Amino acid sequence: MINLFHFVLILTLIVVVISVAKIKDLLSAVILFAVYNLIMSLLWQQMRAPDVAITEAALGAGVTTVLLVAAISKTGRLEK
Amino acid sequence: MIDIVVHPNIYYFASIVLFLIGFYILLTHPNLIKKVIGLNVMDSAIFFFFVAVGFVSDGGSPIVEAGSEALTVNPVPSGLMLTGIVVSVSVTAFALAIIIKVYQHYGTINVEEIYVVRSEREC
Amino acid sequence: MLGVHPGVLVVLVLLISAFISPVLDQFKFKRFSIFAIGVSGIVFALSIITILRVNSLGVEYYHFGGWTPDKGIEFIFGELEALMLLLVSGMFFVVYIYNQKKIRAEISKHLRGWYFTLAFMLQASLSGLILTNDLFNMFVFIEISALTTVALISINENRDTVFASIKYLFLTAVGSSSVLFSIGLIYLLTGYLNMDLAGMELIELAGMYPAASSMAMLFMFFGLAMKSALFPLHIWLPDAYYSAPTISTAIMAGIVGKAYIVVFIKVFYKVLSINFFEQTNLANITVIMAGIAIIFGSLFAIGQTKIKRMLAYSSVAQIGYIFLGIALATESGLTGGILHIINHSIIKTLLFLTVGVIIIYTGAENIIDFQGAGRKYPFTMILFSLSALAMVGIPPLNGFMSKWTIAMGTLEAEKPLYLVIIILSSLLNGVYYLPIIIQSFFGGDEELGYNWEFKRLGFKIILPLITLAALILLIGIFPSYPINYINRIVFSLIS
Amino acid sequence: MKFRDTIVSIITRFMLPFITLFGLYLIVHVHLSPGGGFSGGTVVGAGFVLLSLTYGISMQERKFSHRTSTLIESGGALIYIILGISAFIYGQPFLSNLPIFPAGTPGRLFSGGFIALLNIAIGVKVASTIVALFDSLGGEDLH
Repeated sequence: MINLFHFVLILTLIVVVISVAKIKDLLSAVILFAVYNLIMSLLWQQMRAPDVAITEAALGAGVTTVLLVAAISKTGRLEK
Repeated sequence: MIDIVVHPNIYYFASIVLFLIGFYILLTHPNLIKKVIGLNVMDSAIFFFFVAVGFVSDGGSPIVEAGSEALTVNPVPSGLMLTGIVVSVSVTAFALAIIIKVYQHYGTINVEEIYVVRSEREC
Repeated sequence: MLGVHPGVLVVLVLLISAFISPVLDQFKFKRFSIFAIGVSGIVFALSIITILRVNSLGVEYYHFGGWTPDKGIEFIFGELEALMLLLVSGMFFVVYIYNQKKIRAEISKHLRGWYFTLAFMLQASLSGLILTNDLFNMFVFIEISALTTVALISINENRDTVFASIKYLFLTAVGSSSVLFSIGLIYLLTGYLNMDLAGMELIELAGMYPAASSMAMLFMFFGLAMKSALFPLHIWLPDAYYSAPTISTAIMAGIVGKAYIVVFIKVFYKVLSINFFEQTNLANITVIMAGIAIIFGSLFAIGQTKIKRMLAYSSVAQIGYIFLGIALATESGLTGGILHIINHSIIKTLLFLTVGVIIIYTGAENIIDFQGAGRKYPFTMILFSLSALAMVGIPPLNGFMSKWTIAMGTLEAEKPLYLVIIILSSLLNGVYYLPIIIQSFFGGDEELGYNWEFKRLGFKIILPLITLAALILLIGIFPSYPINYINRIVFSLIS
Repeated sequence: MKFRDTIVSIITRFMLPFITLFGLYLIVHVHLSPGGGFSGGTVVGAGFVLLSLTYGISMQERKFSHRTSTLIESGGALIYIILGISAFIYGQPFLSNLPIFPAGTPGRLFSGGFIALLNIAIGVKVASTIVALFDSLGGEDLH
């Protein structure tokens, strides 16, 4: 039997990542990607892997987002 | 709590779907930053796969209290994925650093335009 | 319980020097090239001790942290590993000696400390990659070597290098991801990360779970073929080799790709062997891909106008030879493949080093500029010709021996078509190497003065070139010792 | 330093000690609870990044210069390797736990041998790497 919460989280992940693929504004894509990483980290915490969850929240959602925003601020915001 | 009947392989299925979407982003978007995001989606899908490998549906967190013998999930895959996440972040940081350099040299981060710039210079 | 092993010390010495270099750099240390020669000399000595120890004591295992192999990381010191470790550290040693004042000038001054950090890191990861017997550890070393290789390409920042490095970075990251995915599948099936244990489990499980195990094999094949530039996945290679500084190109062409091929051999002969050779057709498909690589690499090389690009496409063809030998899986084929790893490493390094000398001293990048170079730089061009002839496969040189052994392998596997391909490709090699040699000695302006450049080069650049040329001749004239040694490796791999 | 928001700067001033403390907690309690050198080091490093985002790169330069971060980075890695090598003295393989670090009682802070020491080395390295990464990726334009 699978937990309903896991199922909802997985569905949300897929929806979020599809919208990351479709959105044209890079900054919004990056913010959505941070959301994706946070949901992923929540899912991993629910799957009893707290180590990975903390690391993903700090590195995936935190540092990656900051670095991506830094890169976007230097290169331009709209995907041509 | 509503009981829904879903096959427990949904974790593997979901990780494959996420991997493919990431690969799709990497392949189809000409923008380099979008490609980096696609790469990260692929990587985290693989980490999800590993976590799912170690997951036991009734197990607790692998934090052992003295004397307890409760069922826990397999800690090895999640331990490996710590390294995996760090590696993926360093690849991302490096890729972004090079992308900034690409922008400084070509004035664009769109792969198609970069090819145009390069072919103009060759002629 | 094993305490210290010289092979483990190789990795540790390199890691320590990699982390000391930036500290020395902060304290205005200048003599990095001497430091590098010293460190790689120590490492070379340690690898010689390793191979001697393997010869006398047989296969040894080293368990990090004292954990048992099903839990912890394991290094293996077998004959294949010791031989390849010797190759890698020897090549690095030679390249560092070659790295003299004029050559160093390609890299700007304030980056040299970092350059050696990266090179040590790369060498450490390649040595670890060869020695490790653990799948996840292998992935980590693959990633470290990929990142450091990209950094070595892009150390000189200009339009070509940033483009080449972003291309290589993306492709290599996809390759690493698929390797990791494959490792996940293997762990899911077997519950082990140790190569030996997982391989033994897979022999039974592959029949029960054909879909999962063949997926694992496919992803692993894709990732490692991407890394070692098998033909349709070679697209990163010409740009990278062309734009990188001479030293980086020599390291990449001679060493980096070879370490991935060693990993390929280890994974596909030890872990996924049953899938690769019996349950699926992938071994046959690899043979076909290698055949295409041999022909098309040579054809593309003919069309090039820049000498470094031409050498890069020639590498694509030679990697095809190695994969052909490996995937044939006959005794001669595998022997020839492993021998060709060594031979190609020596020949390609010598080619890039001699071309590097000419490019740096004269600025001649195009093939057309080499007209008359043989009269102006006779010593360098004689060495270039020697290595080019070895690459074509002229009998007394080492390239001939490995091509001959692979050709015997095609007959053993009853695939005579590939014998034709090997002969045809040797002719094509001749088509692009021989004109350069002939033009350089007999073509071009007659007025060029006779200019013996021995004194200009200096002893430290000449020594590595002479050593590599001597190796080409030695292996070519006395092939029986290396072939006997490799035969023992092949025997243990195939049985 | 073009623009300073009062709310952001005050909140940063208030939050910074807690962020750093949480990072240090994650590093030191590695053998007892989730966390470890990588994640804890990242949290500490993120604290410094926050500092330079709010108060400008010059502030961060004063507390944590590029030279310092290089030295700390290499030092952390070297400490890790030296701790691993020191097992050779006892004839044990690389990274074996030494007899001088007793296992202790499970659940207490001083247990688990030298795992905590290794993770402190990693944490220090990761924290300074994060700061160096942010600097070299051009953090100075962001604040």
